[in-house]
Formats: sequence, structure tokens, C-alpha cells
Amino acid sequence: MTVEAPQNDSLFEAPPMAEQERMVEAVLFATAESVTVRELTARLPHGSDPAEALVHLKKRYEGRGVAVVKVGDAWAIRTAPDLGFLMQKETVETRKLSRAAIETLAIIAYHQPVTRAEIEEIRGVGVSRGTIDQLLELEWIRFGRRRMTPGRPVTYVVTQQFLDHFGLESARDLPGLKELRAAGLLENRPPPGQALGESEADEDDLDPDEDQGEMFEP
Amino acid sequence: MTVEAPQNDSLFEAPPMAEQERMVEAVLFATAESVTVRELTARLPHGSDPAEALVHLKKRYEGRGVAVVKVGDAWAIRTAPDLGFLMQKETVETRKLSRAAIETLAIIAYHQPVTRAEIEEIRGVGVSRGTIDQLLELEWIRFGRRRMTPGRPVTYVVTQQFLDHFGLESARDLPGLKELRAAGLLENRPPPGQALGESEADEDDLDPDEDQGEMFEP
Amino acid sequence: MADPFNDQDDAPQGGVEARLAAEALIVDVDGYEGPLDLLLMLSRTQKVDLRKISILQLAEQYLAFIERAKGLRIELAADYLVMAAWLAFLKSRLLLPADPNDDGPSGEELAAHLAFQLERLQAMREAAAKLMARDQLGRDFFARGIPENVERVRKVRYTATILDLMQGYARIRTRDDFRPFVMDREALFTMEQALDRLRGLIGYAGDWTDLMSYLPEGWESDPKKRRSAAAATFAASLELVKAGKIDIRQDEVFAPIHIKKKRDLNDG
Repeated sequence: MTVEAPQNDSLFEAPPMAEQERMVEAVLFATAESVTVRELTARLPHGSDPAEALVHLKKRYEGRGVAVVKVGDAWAIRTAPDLGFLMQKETVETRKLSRAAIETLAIIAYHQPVTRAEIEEIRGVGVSRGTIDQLLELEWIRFGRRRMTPGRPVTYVVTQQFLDHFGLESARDLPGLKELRAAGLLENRPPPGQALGESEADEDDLDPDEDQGEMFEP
Repeated sequence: MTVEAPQNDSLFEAPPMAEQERMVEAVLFATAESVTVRELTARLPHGSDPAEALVHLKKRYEGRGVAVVKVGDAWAIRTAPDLGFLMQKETVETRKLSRAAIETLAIIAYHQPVTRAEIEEIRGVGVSRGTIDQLLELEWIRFGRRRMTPGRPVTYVVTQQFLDHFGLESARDLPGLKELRAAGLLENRPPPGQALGESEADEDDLDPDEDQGEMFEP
Repeated sequence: MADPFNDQDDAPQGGVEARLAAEALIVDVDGYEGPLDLLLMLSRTQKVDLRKISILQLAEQYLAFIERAKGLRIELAADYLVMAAWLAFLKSRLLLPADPNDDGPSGEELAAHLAFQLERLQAMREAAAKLMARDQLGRDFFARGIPENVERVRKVRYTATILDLMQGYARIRTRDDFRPFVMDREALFTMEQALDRLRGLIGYAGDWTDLMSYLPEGWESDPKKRRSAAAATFAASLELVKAGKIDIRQDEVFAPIHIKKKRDLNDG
């Protein structure tokens, strides 16, 4: 049986920072996914400070062929974008997203957490189940908390994979987010004469035009 | 940065060696298998010298968390051999001890040194080998002296780890029956109709009257 | 994308041209992502900033478009018609003087909201385009090609508190009353004990004596003990009969059992 290092002041000292940096490097190189600081902490020897090691590592890879990038609350190593041309062989053909799917994705990213009714309000057309399913399947969106309004509708938010795919450190780094917010275009503005929240009342009812959206997909 | 003269009379100059090194780094990182020099030559811009770039790259990674290694006649980036232990992810799951184990442990604590037959006599049901083994493995009990009676049965006593876990100076500090009664702990009646075999049957299940414990909370 | 509204002026006059135009219109309607999208497309013909757009003019453009589509027998989805009805209502609100008895939203408010919706949809379109223009994983930048397997080691840690322990013990101690099948040794009189007792006592009794009078002291009243002692004593008596030490008799079924020491022939 292995005796774990005690949680409190450890018998074993944490490895030197240079060594911790090597360890973080090895862990990040070993996976195609992003790794959270929490997971790094769990995997490195007790007392290590992966957050600091990451700062050093990120600096070390500046200007190199691969970069240490932040993805949400996780970190990953990715090839430098300017070298993409070398990787034609590695390019994964992604299924072409329909215009509806791309717009729905953008609406979720910029308005998250957002309900289906709100997406439909913005697009002015029903959102087909297939569109949402496709984005869920890509793991670019996931369910957020239910909205605390009548019907308790589910909301959608973008995922860590979404950030990773589009090379975003966080959802705050979405292009043009600040300007859109300043212009008031991200506000949930109900139609005049309709109280806020009312539009969500029938959210969980079956949408009569549910499959209508599909008509419009190319 | 020295710009080398192209080896052959190429129309375009080969990128600087530092740039070639970046390229080799990115290709080795992103390719799903090890890459031969021939393939690197094919993928890098015309006039590049990936063999030389590899030498530089290999050197750059010396002592790092990953290494540039030759696999047959191809090259790859791999975890430094001394960091293999990081490629394990340990998940610790916390589980509540089964009712049978708790009772057995309690009897050993209150009656130590005690034989298995005596434990069974007190519990009124058999004690499975698994229960004893689990407590031994947890290092909460250990073997005491053999009893000087026919068959010379082994006895069990609690360990220092047991005392540490339960915050006791010694097993004598456990509240006696009188105190248990005073604390209302002895007024507990098992659910009527509970047959003896039953408690044994659900030995490893979740404690069915788990929430009964709330009765005792001060 | 061709703007169908642009050919309004040279509207189909008949023949092949008309049919071609009608086909083009079908294609274009199918190309729209709903009435709001169509409105956005129509608004571009005004060639002004969305914020300065004339909603009244836009409503007229839309209604004209729908009329044309109807004239060409193009099937329009219901929400295009709903939008048309709403725009007709909006148009009348914008043109007629406000009814002082109506406390609903004014035509201007409704028009402003529609303008906001159009601007927002346009903004989302642009944002989506910017998003898709970003470098993308697996296209412009890449993840590790040879990921190493991370071995998962599962470890279980068991916990228990001192309270669990005390409750567990208390549970056992209070369970005593409920034990149905445990042999209670205190209430058990063995045949060996009965034999010893009978051997010692039988010599004193010369005549037939009730077997029950041989039960040990303190075992007569408690039914559990009495049962055990009676069974043991009876079994012991049979042992002694077998050994030729005593005689035994019972007058009838369920009658008391009597025993008597066998007269030793040598005793005369």
C-alpha cells in the first residue's frame, strides 16, 4: 500500500520550479486535450505550483513552432497558427455547418446563457432540433443552468472545446464582444408591450414550427 | 539570424534555420506518427534541411519534459523517460464503510482483544472474511495475541491508525455503554421485524438506515 | 445572393421570362432564414445604415414582396404571412394618428424594436462570420498528434466517523432483545447436567416419583428454562433406563412420567 503524502505540511518538499516546469510540459505534450490547473495539481507531486510553472513554460515557448495556450480554465499546447500550411495532412475535414448552425452558435457564444426561445427571437425563425443537436454533438455547446422563469427553460452555453477550437482564451475574448455590448446589441430587449420573461413562458411547450427551420437549411 | 544561401539553385530561398526548426517542431508535434527526414523534406519549404533542424531541435529539448527521439529511421517527440510516472491519473473515491464493517470495528474497539467467534457472538451474525480483511487493509485493526484456549484462536485489536483516524488517545477513551445510554445512543431500536439474516445480507450495501443516524445527532 | 426585390420594376410580363423569374423567386425564398432575414435583405436596398432605415418603407417593401410571391403562386411558410400581417398593422399604426384610448405600444415603439431586431441579427451575422474566420483547431493550428495514454488508477478511501462507530456499537447492544435464533446459553440445561443430577438424586427416592420433581431449582417457573430442563431430564431418564438403573412409566398419554430406582437384586 502506498502511503500518501500528508495533506498538510508535507514531509516531501515540492520539486524545484524548473522540475515542475518539465512536468507540466510533459503532461501537456502527452494529451491532445486541454488540461486544467486543478488536474495538473493533482498529477504533480504534492506542493507543486503548476500555475507558476505554466507562466514559465508559456514564456519558454514564445515564438516557437508550438505554443502554450490558455483555453478557458485549462491549458494546452498547440502548433503556431502561422505553420498551419505544413499540416495539410493533419487537417480534419469538419462537416460543413449550415448557416443556421453557425448563426445559432454565434448567438449562444455572445448571448450565453441563452434559451432556445431567445435564439429564435434573435434569428426570427424557429431553431430546428437538428441544429442544436449538431452543436451539442460537436461539443461546442452544452446545457447551462435552467432559467428561473416560468417553464424553467434550459439554457445553452459554449464549452471548453469551443474555446479550444477557435483559439479563444475565454468567452470574453470573442471578436467584437465589447463593441456589441456597448451598442446594446447583447441586451435581452423584449418587444414593446411585453414584460421581460413573458416571452419565455411558453418555452417548454411544443414549438408548432419546430421542424420548420429545417426547410431553410441548405 | 544567418540566412544561408540555398543549396540548390532554388527560385525561393529556404527559410532561416530557426524557422525550419520551428516547422520541424510543429510537424513532429502534430503528426499522428513518427516522421522520417524524407517526409520532413517533402513537407518543409523547398531547400530546407530538416536533418540539421532536427539536430538543433533535439538539442533544444535536452533536459526538458519531453525529448526529440529517433524511432527507427523516423523522429518523434516523447515524454522524458524519468517523467513516465506522471502519465498516471489517480482518482480517489471516498466511500462510507459498510454497516457490517463499522459494527465489527466497534466490537473490536470495545472488546479488544477479541476473537472472531466472540465478534460473531456479540453481533449475533457471522462476520465475513472480507469485512475483517477490509479492516486489516485499512490498517485500523491488526492481529493481537492468540487466545490460550482450545484452537488458539487469533484475536484482533485496533491500531494506532485507528486511534488517529477517530481522534482517540486510546481505545479506553471510547464512550462506555453507560455514556452511550446517557447520550441516547442506546435507546435506538432497530426497525421492528428486522430479521437477523437481513443485516448480514446487505453487508456491503449502503446502510439502509443511514439516515437514522440523524436521530443521534446532538 | 440576388435580391429578388430588385427585379420588381421589370416585373414579369409573361412567357418564359415570367416563369424564369418565378423560379428565381422560389429559390430565393428558400434561401431566406425566415421573415426577419428577408427583411434584413430588403433593408439593404435602402442603401442606408440600419439605424437610419425607414421602417415604414421597409414594411411596404416586404408587403409588396409577399404580394408578388402570392401572385406567382409561391407557397410561403406561415411565419412569412404572420410577419406580413404584423407589418400591415405596423404600417397603419405609423400612418394613422395615435388613438388616445389605446394604451398599447405606439407605432414608433414597435418600429424601433423591429429596427433593433434587424440590427441585432445583422450584428450576429457579422459576429458569426468573424468567429468562423478565426484560426481553427484542426485547420490552422493543431493538437498533439500522438497523445500518450494516461493510465487511470482508481483508489478507494473508506471513511467512518467516531459517531458511526458509537452508533454501530449501540445498534448491536440494543439488538440483543431482538435476536430470535441465538442460543441463549443461560437458559440451556444439558443432558449431561441432567444425568449428573438424576444419578445423585435417584438413590433417595424409593417409590415412583414424578420426573418433574427432579428439575433443578430455579428452572421450574421460567417457561424457557423449564422446557430445556424438562427435555434434558427426560432424555437423561431414558439414558438411565437403557443403562438398567431405573424403571419408567406413564399411565396415559400426557400423564405425568414417573421414575423409580431399579431394585438392585443383590440388595435383597
